[in-house]
Amino acid sequence: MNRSLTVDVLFWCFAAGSVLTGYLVFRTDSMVRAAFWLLASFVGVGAILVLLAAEFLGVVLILMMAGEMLIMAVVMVMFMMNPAGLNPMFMVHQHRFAVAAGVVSFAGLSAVALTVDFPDQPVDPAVDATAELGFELLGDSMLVFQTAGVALLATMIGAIALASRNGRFGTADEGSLEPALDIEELESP
Amino acid sequence: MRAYLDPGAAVVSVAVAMVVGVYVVAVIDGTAGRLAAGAGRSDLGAVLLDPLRTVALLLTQRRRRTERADAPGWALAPGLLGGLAATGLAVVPVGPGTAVADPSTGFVVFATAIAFVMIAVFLHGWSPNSLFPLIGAYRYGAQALSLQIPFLLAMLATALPAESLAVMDIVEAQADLWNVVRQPLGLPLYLMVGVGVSFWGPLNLPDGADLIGGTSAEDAGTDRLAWELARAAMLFSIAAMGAAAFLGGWWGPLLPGPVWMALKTLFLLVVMVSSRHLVARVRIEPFVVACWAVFIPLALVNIFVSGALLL
Amino acid sequence: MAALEPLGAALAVFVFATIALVAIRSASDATAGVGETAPERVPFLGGHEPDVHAWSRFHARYYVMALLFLAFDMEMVFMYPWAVVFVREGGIALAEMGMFITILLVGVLYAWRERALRWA
Amino acid sequence: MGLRPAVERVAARAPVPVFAVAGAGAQAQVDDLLLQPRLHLVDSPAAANVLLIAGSVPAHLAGELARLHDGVSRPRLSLWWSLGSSVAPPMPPAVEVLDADPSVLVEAVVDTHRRLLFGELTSSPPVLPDEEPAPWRGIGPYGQGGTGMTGGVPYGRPMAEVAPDRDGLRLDQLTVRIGPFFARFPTGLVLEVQLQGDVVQQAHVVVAPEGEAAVEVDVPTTFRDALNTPVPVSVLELERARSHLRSIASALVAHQLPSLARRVLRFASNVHPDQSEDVQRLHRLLRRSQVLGWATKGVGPIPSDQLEGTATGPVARASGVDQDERTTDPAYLGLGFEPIVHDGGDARARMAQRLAEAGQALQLAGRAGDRHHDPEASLESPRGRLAVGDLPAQRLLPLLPAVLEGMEWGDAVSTVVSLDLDTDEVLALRSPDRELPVP
Amino acid sequence: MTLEALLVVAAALFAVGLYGAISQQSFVMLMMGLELMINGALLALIALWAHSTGGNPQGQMLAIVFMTVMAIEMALGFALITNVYRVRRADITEKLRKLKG
Repeated sequence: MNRSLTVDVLFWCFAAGSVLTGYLVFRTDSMVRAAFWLLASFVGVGAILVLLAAEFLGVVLILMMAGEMLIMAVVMVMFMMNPAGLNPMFMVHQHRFAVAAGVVSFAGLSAVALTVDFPDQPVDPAVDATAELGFELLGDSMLVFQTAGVALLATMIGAIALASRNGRFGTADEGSLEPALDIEELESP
Repeated sequence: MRAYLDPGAAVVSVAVAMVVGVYVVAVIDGTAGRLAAGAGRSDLGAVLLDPLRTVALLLTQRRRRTERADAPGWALAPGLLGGLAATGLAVVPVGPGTAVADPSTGFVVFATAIAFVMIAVFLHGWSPNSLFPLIGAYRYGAQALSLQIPFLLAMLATALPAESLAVMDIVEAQADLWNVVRQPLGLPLYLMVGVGVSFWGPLNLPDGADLIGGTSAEDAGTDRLAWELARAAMLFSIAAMGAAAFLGGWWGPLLPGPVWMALKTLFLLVVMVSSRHLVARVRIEPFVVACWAVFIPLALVNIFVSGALLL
Repeated sequence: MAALEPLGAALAVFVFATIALVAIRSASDATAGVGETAPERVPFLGGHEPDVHAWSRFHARYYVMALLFLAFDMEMVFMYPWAVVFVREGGIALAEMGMFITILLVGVLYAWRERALRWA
Repeated sequence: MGLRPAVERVAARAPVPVFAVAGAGAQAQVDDLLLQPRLHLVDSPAAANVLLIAGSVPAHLAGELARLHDGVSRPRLSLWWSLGSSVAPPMPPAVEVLDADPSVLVEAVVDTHRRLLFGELTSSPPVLPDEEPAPWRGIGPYGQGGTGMTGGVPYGRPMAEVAPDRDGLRLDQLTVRIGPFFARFPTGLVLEVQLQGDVVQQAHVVVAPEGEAAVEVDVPTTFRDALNTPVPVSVLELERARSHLRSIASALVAHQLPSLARRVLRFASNVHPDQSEDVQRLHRLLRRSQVLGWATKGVGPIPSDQLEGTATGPVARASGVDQDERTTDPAYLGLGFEPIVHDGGDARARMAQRLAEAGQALQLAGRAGDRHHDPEASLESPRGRLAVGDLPAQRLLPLLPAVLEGMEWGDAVSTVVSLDLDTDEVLALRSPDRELPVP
Repeated sequence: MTLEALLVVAAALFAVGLYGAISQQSFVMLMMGLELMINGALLALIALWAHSTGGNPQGQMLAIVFMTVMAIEMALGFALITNVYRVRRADITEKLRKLKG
C-alpha cells in the first residue's frame, strides 16, 4: 500500500470515527460513556491534525483532552440525575428544531467548503512546526500568550470563587431555594 | 529523518520487551518483598517461578461480572492501560538511531500515554458498579490530576538542553552530562510521580488495601491477570523513559548502548518497585495538597533553574 | 509529513497491545467456563448486600481542584513549544515564561489560601 | 498433554489465593498465615479460590457467610480450620482440618486446591438461590425495571437518593453496611455507613439489640484465663507484647506494607524478654516507612475528654489519659512499672503507644520472676481493663460514630484498625444472645 | 485528504455539536455540544492552516488559543453549574427558567 493511500484510509477512519463518536455522545444514557465518546471524538480530530503535519498540535490536543474529559465525566456524574443511565432517558427539548439546525448548518458549511475557492498553499513538511510555534509564541504573539496567562488566572480565581462553598463572603448557598420537587414528565423518543 | 520500525517489527519488539519487563517487575517485587520481610533468601525458585504459576492460576479462575456492570468498559480498561504502556515503551530509544518509534514529538506522545492512564483506571473502577471500585476510580482521578502537571514539568525540563521533543535528541544531548546531574530535582520528582501514575506501593490508592483492592476488587481470573500485567508494564515503561530522560539512556563506557539502557532501566525499576515494601500508603487529601503546593512549585523551580544554567 | 511513520509504528503498537490484553482478559473463558448466578454477581461489601446501585451522583470531593487543573493544565500547551526554542531564544524566553508561570501560580496560591485543594 | 492440563499442573503449584475468615478464637492464627509462602491471603473473595473459615463462626452470620461463599471465584471450596472449636460453621465446609498446626493447614489448602484443579473435587455450587434482588425483567417502559427518571428498581436495585452535605451540594448518599467479613475490620464488625463520595457522613456500629444478658466471651486466651486463675506476670506481659505486635502487623497490612507485617509477625511469634532493643529497631523502621509518620499523623484523633469513663488501655493512654490497671495490681509492685502515656490521641499515637508498651512489657516480663497475677485484682488486658461482662470492645465501639464522621474512607479504615478491636469480643457483641458458641 | 473533505468533516462535527447544544436539556450535555462545535472549528482551522496558508505559525497560535478558550469555557461552565446547583438546586435549563420568577 503506498503512502498517500495509507494516509487517506487513516484519515477517513479517523474522520468517520470522530463524527460517529461525536454523535454517540448524545445517544448514550451513561454520562461516563458520553464523556468518553467525546474524548474519542477529540482523539480522532487530534489524529487528523497529526496527518495534517500539525504533529505537535494533534498530540497535545489528545493530551489535554484526557484530563479535561475525565473532569467532564466527574462533573457530569455529579450533576446529572441517573448518571449511569440505569433508566434510559432522552432529555431533550426543541428536538425538531435542533435537528433542523444541525442539518442546515451542515449543509451550509459544506456548501461554503465546496464552493469557495481557498488559496492552495500547502504547508512545507520540512519545517519544524513546533519550533515555529515556539518562536511565534515568544515573538509576535507574545501579547496573546501573556493575555492567555491572565485569562487563565482570572478563570482559576473565578472558578474557585464560584465553585467552592466557603468563600470570604460566607457560604455560597445562604438563602438558597428549596429543591424543585416535581420532576417534569420528560419527552420520550 | 526519524528512526522507526515497520509496524510488524515494532509490535514484535515491544511485545518481547514488555513480557520481559513485566516478568522482571514481578521478580524484583518478590525479591524486595522477601528482603523486607527479613525472610531467608534461599527460595530463589519461588521468586523466579511464582509469577508464572500465578499467571497459570489466574487462567484457571473463572471471571465474573457484577450486576449491571458496564461490560465493554470493563473489558477495555486493562487493554487500554496495556496499550498505553506499550506506546510509552515504543517511543523510548534503546541505542543511537535505534528505536521502535522516534516521532519528533515523542515526549508529548509519552505524556499523552501517561495522561490516558487516568481514563483507563477510571473506566476500570466505574465499570463494575460496585462501591469500592467506584471510590478507587474517583480517588485515582484526584491523584492523577494532581500528579499530571508535576510529571509533565519534570519531564519537560529534560527537553530544554535538547531543544527538541524527540526522545532520541534528548538522550543525544546527554552525551557529556546526564540530566540527573544537570537537574538533580528532576529524577526524584519523576520517580515519585511515576510510582503514582502506575499506582504502585505507597501511591497505590485506587487499588489500595483500605478498599480491599479498589478498582480491581471485583476482578477475578484473567480480568485480574490482564490488569496486573498492564500495571506492571506501565511501571516498566515509566522506568525505561526515566532511564532515557535522566540517566543518559545508552551513554556509558565499555558496554554497548542497549545494555546500558537495560541496566539503567533495571536500576530505576528496583527503586520504584521496592518502594512498595518500604513506604506506607499515603493519604489522598494531604497528597493532593502537597502536589499542588509543593511539587508543582518544585518542578517549576527545577525548570527555571536548569534553564537559567543552560544560558 | 516527514514524521508520520514513527507515529504510525506507535499507533500499531498501541492497537496491538490493547487487542492482546483484551484477548488475554477473555482467555480463561475456555478453561474456566463462564456464567454465574445472581448471588455470585452481587458486589462485595464484606457480606452484606448493597441496598442501592453504586452508580450514583458521586460526590467527587475534589471538584474545585479539578477546575483549577482545567485552567492550569493549559500552561503545558505553551511550555512544550517554549522548551524547544528555549536555548535559541535565550533570556527573553526565560523572562516571558517566568512571567506567564508567575501569573498562573498566583491562581494556585489563591486556591491554596482558600483551602480549595482540600476535600470539600 | 493438552494445554489445559499443563496450565492446571502449573497453577497447582502457585500460592493458593485464600480468603480467610477468622472466627472466634482464631484471629492470631489467621494473622500468622501471612507468614506462609504457599498461601496468598487476599482481601476480596473475587480474587480467592479457597474460603478458609477458622475457629467458630456464630450461626447468626450464616446469611453473610453464604453470600461471601458465593462471591468466591470458581473453582472454589470452603475449608474449615477448627482450631479446637466444636461448633461447625453455619455453612457446611467441604474440607475440615482438625489439627491446629498451621503447616498441616497449608498442606490441606494446597492439596484441596490441587484436587479442585484436577477435577478430583468439584467446585462447590452457590449456596444462595439464583434469584435477582428484586423482580425487574420486563417491568417499566424499557423492561429494565425502572420507572421515570430515577424511580423503580432498574436491574433489581433502586437508585440512591440525594441528601444534604457539608459543602452545600445535595448529591447522592450511599448507605451501605460494611462487614462482617470486610478484610480490614475484625470479623463480625458491621459498620452502617452513609457515604457521599468517599467521605463518611455518618457511621454507626451494628450490634445486637441490648439484651438482658451480659456479654460473655468464653474463648480462652491468656488474659481471659487470668480472670479465673493465677497466671504468671511474665506470661501475661509476653502475651501483651505479642498482642501489641500483632496489632501493629495488621496496621501494616492496612497501610500496604505486608512484607514489614511479616517481619513483625515473625518477631511476635518468637518474642522473648530480652528483645526490647529489637522493639526500638522496629520503631525506627516504622518511622522510616512513615507508618508512624504522615500515613497516620492526625488520623482519627480522639480527645481525652471523650474518653472519660469509657475507653481504657492503649487507646486512652495514647490520648494522654494516665490510667492503667497495673498501677494498682499488687503483682506489679516493686517492678518499677510506670504507665506510658502519649499525647496526640491520633492513630499514630496509638501505634506508637502499643509499640512502646510492647517494649515495656518485654522488660517487665524479664523482671517479673515468678510473680503471679491474682484473679481478684483488676486486670489490664492489651486492649484495656478486662473484667467479666466488661469488655474493652464494648467501650471502644461507641467511640466510632463520632470519630469517623466526616472522614475520608481510607482514614476511616486506618482509624478502625488503630483501635485494635478484639475479634472475639466484637463477635460476642454482635450475637443476638450476646454470647459466642463455645469453641 | 483534500481540503474540501476536511472542511466537510469539520462541518459535520460542528453540526452534531450544534444539534447537541440546542437539544440537550442539561447544562453539562449542553457544554458537550459546545465542545464538539469548537472541535469542528479547530479541525477547520488547522485544515486551512495546512492547505491554504502555507503553514503560517499564527494559525497554530490561533489553534492554541482555541484550546485555551475550550479550557476556560469548561472551567467557568462547571463552576457556574456547581454554583447554580448549590444555590438553586437546578440541573437542567428549564428549572432555571422556572425559578427565575
